Amino acid sequence: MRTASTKLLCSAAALCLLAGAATPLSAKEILILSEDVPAGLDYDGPSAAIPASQQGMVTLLEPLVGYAASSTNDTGVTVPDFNKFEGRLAESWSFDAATLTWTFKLRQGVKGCDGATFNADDVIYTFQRAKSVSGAAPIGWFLSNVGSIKGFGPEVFGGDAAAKDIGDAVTKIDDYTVQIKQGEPNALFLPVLTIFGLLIFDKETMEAHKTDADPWSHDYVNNTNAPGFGAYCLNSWTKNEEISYSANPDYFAGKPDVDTVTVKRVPQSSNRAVVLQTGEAQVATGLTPREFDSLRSAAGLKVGSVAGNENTFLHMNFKVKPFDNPLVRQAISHAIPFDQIIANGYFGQAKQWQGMVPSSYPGYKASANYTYDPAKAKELLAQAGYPDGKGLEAFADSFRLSYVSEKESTLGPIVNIINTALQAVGIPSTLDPIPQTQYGDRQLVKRDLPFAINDQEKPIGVDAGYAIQLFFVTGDKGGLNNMVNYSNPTEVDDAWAKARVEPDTAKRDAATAAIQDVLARDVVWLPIVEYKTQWAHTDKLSGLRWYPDNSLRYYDLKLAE
Amino acid sequence: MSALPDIDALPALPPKRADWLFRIGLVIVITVTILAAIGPYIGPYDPMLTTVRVAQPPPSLVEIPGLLTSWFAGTLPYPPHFMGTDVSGYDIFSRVIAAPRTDLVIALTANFLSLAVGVFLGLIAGYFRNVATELLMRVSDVMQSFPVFISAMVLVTLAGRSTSNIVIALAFVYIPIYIRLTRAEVLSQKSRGFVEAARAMGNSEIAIALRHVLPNSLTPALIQSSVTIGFAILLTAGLSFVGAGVRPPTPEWGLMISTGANTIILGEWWPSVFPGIAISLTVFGFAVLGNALERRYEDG
Amino acid sequence: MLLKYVLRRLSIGLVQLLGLTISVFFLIRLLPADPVSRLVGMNASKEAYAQAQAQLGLDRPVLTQLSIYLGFQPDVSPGLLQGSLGVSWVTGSQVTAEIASYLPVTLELVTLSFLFAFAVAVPVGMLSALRPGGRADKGVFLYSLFAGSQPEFWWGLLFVYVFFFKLGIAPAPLGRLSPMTTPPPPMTGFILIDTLLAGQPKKFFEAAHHLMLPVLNLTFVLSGPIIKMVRQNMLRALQSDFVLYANSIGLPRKVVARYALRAAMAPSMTLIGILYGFMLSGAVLVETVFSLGGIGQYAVRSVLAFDYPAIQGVVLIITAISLVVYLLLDLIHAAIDPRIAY
Amino acid sequence: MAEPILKVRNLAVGYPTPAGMLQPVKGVSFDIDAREVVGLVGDAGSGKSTTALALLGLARAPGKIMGGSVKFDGRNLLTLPDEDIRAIRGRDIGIIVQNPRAALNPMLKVGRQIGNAYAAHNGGSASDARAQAIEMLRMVGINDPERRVDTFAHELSGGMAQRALIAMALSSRPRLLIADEPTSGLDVTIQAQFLDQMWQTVQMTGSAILLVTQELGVIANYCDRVLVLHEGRIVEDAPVRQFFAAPRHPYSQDVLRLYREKGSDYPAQVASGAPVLMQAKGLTKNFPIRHSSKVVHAVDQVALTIRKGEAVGLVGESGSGKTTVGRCLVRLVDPTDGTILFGGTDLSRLSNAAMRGYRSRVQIVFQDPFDSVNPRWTIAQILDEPLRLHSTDDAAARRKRAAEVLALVNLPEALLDRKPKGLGAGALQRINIARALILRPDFMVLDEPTSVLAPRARNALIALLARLQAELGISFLFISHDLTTVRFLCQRVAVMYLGQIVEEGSVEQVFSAPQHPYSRALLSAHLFPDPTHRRVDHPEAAALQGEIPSPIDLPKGCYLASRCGFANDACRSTPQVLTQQDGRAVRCHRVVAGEI
Repeated sequence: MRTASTKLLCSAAALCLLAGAATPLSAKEILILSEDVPAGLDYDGPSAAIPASQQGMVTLLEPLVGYAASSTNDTGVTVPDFNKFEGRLAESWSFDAATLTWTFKLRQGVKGCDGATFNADDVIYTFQRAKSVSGAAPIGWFLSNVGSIKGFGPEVFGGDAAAKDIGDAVTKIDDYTVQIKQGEPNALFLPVLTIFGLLIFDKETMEAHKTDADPWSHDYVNNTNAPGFGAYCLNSWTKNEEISYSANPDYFAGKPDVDTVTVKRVPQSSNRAVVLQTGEAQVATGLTPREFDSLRSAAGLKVGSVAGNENTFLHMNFKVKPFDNPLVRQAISHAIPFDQIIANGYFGQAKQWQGMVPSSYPGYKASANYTYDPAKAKELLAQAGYPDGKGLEAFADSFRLSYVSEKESTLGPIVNIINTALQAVGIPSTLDPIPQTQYGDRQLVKRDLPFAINDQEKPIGVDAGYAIQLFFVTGDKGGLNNMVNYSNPTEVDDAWAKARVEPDTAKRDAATAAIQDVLARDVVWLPIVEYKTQWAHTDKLSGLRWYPDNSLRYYDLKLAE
Repeated sequence: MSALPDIDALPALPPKRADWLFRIGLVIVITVTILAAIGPYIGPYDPMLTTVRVAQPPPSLVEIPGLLTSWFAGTLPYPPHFMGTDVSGYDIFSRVIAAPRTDLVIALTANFLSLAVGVFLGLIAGYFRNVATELLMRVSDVMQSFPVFISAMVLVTLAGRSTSNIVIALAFVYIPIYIRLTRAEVLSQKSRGFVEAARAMGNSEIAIALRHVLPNSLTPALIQSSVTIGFAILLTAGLSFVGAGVRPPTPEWGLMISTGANTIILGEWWPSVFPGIAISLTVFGFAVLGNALERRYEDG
Repeated sequence: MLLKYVLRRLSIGLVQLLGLTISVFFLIRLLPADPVSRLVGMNASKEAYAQAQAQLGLDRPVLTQLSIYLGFQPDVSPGLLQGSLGVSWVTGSQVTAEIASYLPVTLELVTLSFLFAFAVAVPVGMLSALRPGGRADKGVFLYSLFAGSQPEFWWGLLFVYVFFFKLGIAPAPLGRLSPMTTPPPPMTGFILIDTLLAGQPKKFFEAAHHLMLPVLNLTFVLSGPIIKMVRQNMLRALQSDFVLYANSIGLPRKVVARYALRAAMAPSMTLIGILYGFMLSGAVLVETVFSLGGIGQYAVRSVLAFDYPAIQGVVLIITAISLVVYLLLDLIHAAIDPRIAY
Repeated sequence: MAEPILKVRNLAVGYPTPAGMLQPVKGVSFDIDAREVVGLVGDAGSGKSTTALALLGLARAPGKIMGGSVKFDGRNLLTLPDEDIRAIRGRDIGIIVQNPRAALNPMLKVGRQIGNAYAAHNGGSASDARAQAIEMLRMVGINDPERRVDTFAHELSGGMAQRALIAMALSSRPRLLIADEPTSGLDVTIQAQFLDQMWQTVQMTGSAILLVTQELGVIANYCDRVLVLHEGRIVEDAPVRQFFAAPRHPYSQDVLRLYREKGSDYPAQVASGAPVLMQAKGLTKNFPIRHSSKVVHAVDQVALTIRKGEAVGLVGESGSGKTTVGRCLVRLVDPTDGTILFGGTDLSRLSNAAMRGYRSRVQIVFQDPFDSVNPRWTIAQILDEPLRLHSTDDAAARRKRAAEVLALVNLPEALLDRKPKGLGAGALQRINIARALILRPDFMVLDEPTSVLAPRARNALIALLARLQAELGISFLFISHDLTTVRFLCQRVAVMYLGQIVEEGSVEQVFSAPQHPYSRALLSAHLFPDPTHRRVDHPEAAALQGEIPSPIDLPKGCYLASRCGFANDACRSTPQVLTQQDGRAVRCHRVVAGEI
């Protein structure tokens, strides 16, 4: 199958001819083809939820801490060591368990793109801005809340202005020392600092662009630039078309190898694949598994892939009949042809997912080992009172399998395979592609999505416990993203409440493992596959590194002559 | 009082070609209608279910006779994919012949819904000229000034991609056309002799409108119908192409083209070429039919 | 007299646009979609949802939202009266600015295609009308019926497959220029003009090369109805009484042809207006195939993202342009045919 | 005898149809001598216009000339190359056609078109062409040609458009003028003015004329020789006096029959004691004009009395308001003022519902038979509608009555189940009359029932109406611009001009001795088919000048003042009143005073 598609791709006379003719570039410059370019650079702004926008933020701004690098796999992609943190803008830090206070020693001599120097004031400014919840989608506040930073509770949204003041939660000891207090013991503090929602702004430039109506310069950051201390500075930016960065010579870890990075929006994945082959571009992201598979063996190209935190699961809403019946949920778990999906849907670039949290996360337990067994599925359906699916027609609407219509080219084959498999066991399923906005609204806000395929849930906090709280704790007890309306007060809610503040990691891991077994038993999610996060790029490029938000950090990249 | 001039020349006669062209149009339309009825059941595969063979190119023409004989003889492991399979493994031939059930039904319902509403409103607007009908015409003008494709897309995407929403979106586009057409014909029929004679005889205005004016004002709308049906099929396919049409896996030509579009640039032409041929032939068939009706009306 | 007519038509156009704006405003809000969720993203807490809703101004009663949008409350935010179409909820920038950058792409494509279609259709339509029933006439008649009933986006794909993938004589369908070339400074928004203004002939040819297939695609589809119309009007003119009489008093062939052509061109003007208006929104399909990034694609993206201000802006601007085009062509029609009284 | 300027030998023209080749002209041969006026007469569809066009080598698409020869100055026009035949057309042979406004290019000023025609054959600059155009317009009698030259075709009246055509056709002094039914669309007085003007212009240019027409009156008064065309062949070629005195071919005899039998007696008057059936007094109707306060004065203070069994004629030209009067009487139009007494009830003020009762007793027959029947219904359904509305009989009785009334108008019962498509104008008009008779009405308005019919069908219809009046005793209001028909059918007649009755009296009084200048002009303009008393032999003083004033801003004094030969200052200043005088009435103070 592999050779046929390569011949097929290369038979395009135009392509093979051009591939070799790319002229070497004097100043090191790379062009990245992406599905979209940042629609805004403010992580508290309207486009914070869009992955392409997050890529822009992590390029221009720098976090306090990050994960240390671990091993590099055979495709040349380095993965992080989730148990080992390394300082970025922070040089070192210490934690006093008694007073729940973190003290950070900040790096000195760090300059931003506008020449402004980095010091404690910038850190204070960043957290004060987050607490002001003045943006359209206050992600900064949310992460601080998850990390239990003192004072970052829901009361911030009330009318009382004082609640928005940073108070003594984040205090400046001297120009290069900052202290952050937690409200309660919480192991997620350091992980949240690595996330794009708490990147440090450059106070001087930000305050230069504030206005009376917009004191926190949301408009400036959303439409013009995100001033900070990142590895790259902004050259030019045309929304919906193109954004280009140039290396920041004063970056604290030294000047990045690649001088200019340009990202261009090329909507259709097949077009990106074609242009990459012509040599006009150096990196193409977000291709379909088939395209990655055929580019893997093309001349002058390599495909870096890593089993990151991207996964696909089937979501069945507990509040919608017949999914409240555990037998029906177990029957469906045996009706999914995992191998056919991996082979025809992902072209082998995935493995069956047998857990409820990403397998690469600390605290993961392989608790959901469902097997494809149509006979067992039919038997379970019969036990549930629907022999050969008779009686299920009444729930035809519940069996509308929803998925994001914009992802038709990748999810199309998968939902079709599942649709056929479900009908084979008597389940009256139909397909229902809905726009991203409507999908997000019904999944997160209204939580009325009965039956859906979801491949875009990447828990930000790299920790099994965090994922459990976000997705599986009862809605009003902190389960912000409990899209399936699952509620298990004793075995999950209470167990997690204890584990959350458990300082001893061994005890914490045992508790989260037990919870994962319960989730698997109730088939809260039906995990299908963990598919690889991939980038197709010229073989002259190396140094790719994977981060939990799946955005590349351009300063990792090395371009050979 | 000008006496009608005595022209002894005969009217312009239809050139001979109308006949075989009309026959072709008729054959196409009838075939598509039959497929709309039984299409989904006569294909070698169930159009709604995938097979395990993904992106398989179609057999070359020379192989087809051999495939057919061995298929009937039952010696093949699985029924042949005459038009190959698409990226999800669907058999394209079965879906192409099953698509008329979606495309034609949407086009026909949308057309006759807007025909009925349009003719009725057109009759009222043409026959009873008063403030209400003038307002109706202004509203119809506003509806007609909507950008056709974008408004259809807005309606379907926001209201949900069900066939009924597509039919409503199409009707929203066509009702003003039928209103305008019928109103013009009613205005010209309204001043004819037999209408005055009917009034002189003591018919009520409504009786005149329904018994005399309406039957004589239907022809332009009926001729427009065949063009509109063809156009509705194009619009439905266009909506699916931008992801605002029918929901997969419903077999629909536009949807099949749009799925195939992603891979045509990589050389896989068959998933979108065959449904495209089907659309262009069907719409051409309706266009030919419409043209022949129009010519017959001009001479009749 | 002419000025009175134009003013009357413009005022009717304005009322129509106002009616259209208000109907689109309410039509979108009636439909069961909720744009707020797109913003909330990860933290779907009640407070975040309320915060996002306030940010979009959706917490205000609908009528207030309408009055703000129309510009009756400029202190809150500029509206239509101040020439602003509001702010896009996805990108946060002015809708007017975004439309100003995408609209010229579509206008350039549609206008170029009309010019080519006209250059092909008028002579062909006239020739076939001069010999009705002849072999040429039958062929042209068949072509016009065929071309007029084709799915243009499918033909676009075919052109891409044949001319790019197989023959390699056309560039990849990736937009108006190849990805590596930096676009010229957008003075008029028409890439062909901008490249010339910026004095970059190389880029001019590249842009022309990229526009070759999309224009061919639209021209093919447009040529159908235009040929049919020109042929029909020409036939009707040639068989009219005054052409027969012009021949019977021995006017030279050239003068008779001029009489017929003028009589054929007058009624064609109105249809061109309608066709142009239709193509403005219909070109989205060709734009998508060749990812030219025109107003059509902007509309598609706005609709899928429930970006109400952008949708309203696009519908309003396209309708306004169509109305202006209708008026212009009606004036030309009246200029040619004195029977049309103002 | 000098060589004839035109020699036509077995000219044939054919039309390809799906049902095979149709030949309206099957082989026509005739000659035309210099300065001779030859009339070509025949029914509709007999091939007259096709022949006229074929003389110039032309045929209306998709027809084509099948054979024969047209020799002009010894050269066969049908075989000449295109440039030569184009040179002859317009220079040597001019042509005018029946629908002048359609023959003029709607988009060019009239002057330019005439200039183009002149320049095509005589060269010269644009200014020469314009001067020539103005000169020609003056020659054909159009007042202030300097302004008219810059008008467009749609701004001209029928008469003026036809004169523009003549100016174009004669601009190069052709030796032969073909006139293809030039006056079929014109009013009687305008027709007379036009034909007189054509006759004088041709004397100056010395051209021969081939005059194609259906009106025997035109042939009798203007032509030297007659060619009779019947089913595509010339069946008679004779001098005009001999033709009218002793027609040889049966078709010619049939056409002339009406004039030969009727002789000159008038229909008997109704007994003076007969009761009054319908009486209109002070009948007025104004039509508002959109976007202006002005009003069209269609009918102005008309008084009409129709006795039981009496037929009253209402004559006048287009725009005289006669049709509106007819429509007011049957309440198809609501009068602005005045009363309509019918058997003691004033119909003008009745509500629609109340009027419905009278609808069965008051009927109307329209001008265009094809247009006044619903094309989608069968004849049975058409006749059944009035019965369904007004009678309580069951279906069988209604069908019997329908057959009965068809026989009354001597049409076969088999017609009941046919649709109107394919029936002739004569038959359809009889169906219209049958529909009007079916409810046994007392009063019937006939709005120009004969104007669309060919001569023979017209004669048959007149005979039928006379029989019905005698047998059924129905009262008629017969509206027409065809004085010959009125003369044979009606007892009394009223002449209308610009919404007013200008003269009224018995048919004998008005026809033998018309008093009002307009009636005199009308009667003299009416071309009675009597070659011994030709109009061209003695130009009449009574001919009117100029154009009919507009009915919107009517003149102060007598409406005819601007056109009447006898008009004086008094006529122009004092509004005229209809005054009764020994059994008849007239609206002209000079006639009442006995001055004219």
